[in-house]
Amino acid sequence: MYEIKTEEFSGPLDKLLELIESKKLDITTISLAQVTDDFIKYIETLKNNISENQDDSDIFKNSRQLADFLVIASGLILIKSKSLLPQLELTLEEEESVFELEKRIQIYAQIKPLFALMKKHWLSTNQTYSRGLLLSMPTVFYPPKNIDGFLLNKSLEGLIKTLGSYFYEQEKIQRQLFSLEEKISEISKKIINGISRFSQMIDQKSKGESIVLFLALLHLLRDRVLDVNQIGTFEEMEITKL
Amino acid sequence: MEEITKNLKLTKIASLEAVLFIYGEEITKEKLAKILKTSKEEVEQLISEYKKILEDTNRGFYLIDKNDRIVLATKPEFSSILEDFIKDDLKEDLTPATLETLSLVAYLGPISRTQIDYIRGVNSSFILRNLLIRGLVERKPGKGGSFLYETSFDFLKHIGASSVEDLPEFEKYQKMKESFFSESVEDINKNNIKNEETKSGNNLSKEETNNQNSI
Amino acid sequence: MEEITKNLKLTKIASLEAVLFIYGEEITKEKLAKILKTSKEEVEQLISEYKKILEDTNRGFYLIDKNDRIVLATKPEFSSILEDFIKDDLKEDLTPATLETLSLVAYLGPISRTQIDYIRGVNSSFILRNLLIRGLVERKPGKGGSFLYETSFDFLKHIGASSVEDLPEFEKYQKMKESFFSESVEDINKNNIKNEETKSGNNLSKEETNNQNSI
Repeated sequence: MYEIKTEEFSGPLDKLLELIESKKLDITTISLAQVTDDFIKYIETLKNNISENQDDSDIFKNSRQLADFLVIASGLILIKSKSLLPQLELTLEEEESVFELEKRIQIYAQIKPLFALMKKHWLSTNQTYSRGLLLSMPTVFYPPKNIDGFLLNKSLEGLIKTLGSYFYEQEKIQRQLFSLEEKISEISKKIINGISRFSQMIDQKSKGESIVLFLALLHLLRDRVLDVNQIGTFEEMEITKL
Repeated sequence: MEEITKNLKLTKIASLEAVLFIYGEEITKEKLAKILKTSKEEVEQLISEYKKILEDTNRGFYLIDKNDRIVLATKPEFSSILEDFIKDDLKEDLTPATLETLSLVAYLGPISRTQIDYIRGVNSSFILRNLLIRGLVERKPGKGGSFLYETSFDFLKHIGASSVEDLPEFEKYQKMKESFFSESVEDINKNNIKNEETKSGNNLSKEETNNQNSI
Repeated sequence: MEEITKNLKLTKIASLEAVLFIYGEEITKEKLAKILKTSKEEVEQLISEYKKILEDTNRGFYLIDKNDRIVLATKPEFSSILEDFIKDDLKEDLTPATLETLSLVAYLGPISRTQIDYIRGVNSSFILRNLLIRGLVERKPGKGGSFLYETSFDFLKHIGASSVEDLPEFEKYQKMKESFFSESVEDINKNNIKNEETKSGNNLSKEETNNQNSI
């Protein structure tokens, strides 16, 4: 019978909602900023759980879930950074993503009761059965007209290709994942080496990696390891070690 | 005169029953019209009358109606009698993530993966693939090469419903969907899941979806 | 009081119909009594009443009662419609999904349904059943109650091959199969589909045993 697996953690929106509700806050941008630290802390505990886990397969699965958390975290970071650095001007796209996140949490809060409802329904209803395709039909040989080995070969080739790109996609998602700590130490090193501009740091990095880098930056900021100066709107962020 | 028309109709309903009985699996209304040598409109009418007839307490099966296809299945109240000799237990383990995705497909379907991901905040491609393999969910091509997901006949059979509308509070959540995606979903697509959807959309569109009905 | 007894009887007739509907082949009255948890005498009585109902109302099927065994069958007056329809249906060209499944069975067979589902990313039971009825594919029992599918001799002959090895690039795909199922399916299934996989295993054995006798 059905059982909730305890090691299965809830999704990022669910966690975020839980954090907001535990502080008895309404779903607003301000509340999101207030729970950002807790959310990042939660990601770190997740990450630690994953690395303690000996089973490779679970690491694969969990690290994918971690990636989902990081995407949401990037939106939160934006909100938080705005509250930490009021002079920070957000681009239109960023403004939208802040608004989006708030909206998504609201949607999630609205839809959440459905999951419990469905679970109850799924477990309590009665299975019905259809007869099965041509149940009492004897086998008769009806070959299709236009078919040969090459057609079969072509069809299989297409299928294998599709499957291949599915796996490629799965791998890509996994590759986008980088350890927070690794990035933190990378930032520290680069600062020490005199590379202080954020844009230099994210030079030639994928979007996913930039998010993690920015996240790490904010993390250091919070811990007062770094200081960030932005001279003006759309200007470079200057990073210095405290 | 009236008597004759009535008898003719009953004979047509009987032949509809014969076809559904022998075919045994979901069949399109279009195909039914062809077999019964009549219009699709008349088929619809015959189906709705047949549905009513099956509600009688002495009948052992009911009709599941989903978009353009229908199938006969044993009534839910006989599940305990039947499950003993048909070993099947779909009820066991659905992980919370699978259940979440399945509920969204059931209540908000037809729904795109992008929309599911948007609501769940999680990439759902893996879970959707699983649900497709299990046969609880099916998909059809939507706009722009992406897919729309909806629950399958096997899902309806599992919960003993004759259509998704039978689900508790179905309308409430369908309405909610409208409010969620009132601003164009395209914008949401653009902002959130950019790369992935287009890619796996391509993958999937290769495969053909409406494979269900022809032998 | 009388009303209640009557309703109870109707429900019993309905459950009899449900069992006969799903069973699909001749069933002994003794077995029916066991399934319906009642006496053989009551089963006899229910059958004769059910038979009468089927005769008096417009139905698509009737009850064949020979000696100790009964079965539902479509009424003879519909048989010409049904034969035409089935023949037409079976003569239709293969859909891309059916072709895809057939190519998998040809190149990677003997192959289980779970493996086919895994590679195709959708449930294939309907299509496999279709290929079996058309005589393009055959199956044999594999380990653990599941079936292994391979192309039929007739089909190979039809495409002018004396064995599957004659198929273009046969060896390449056979090798691929080894690498596929040595790690990936097992591992990936185990790792990612964990619960789901065992489940669909059950499913499969249900579906297959269910259809077994009929083919």
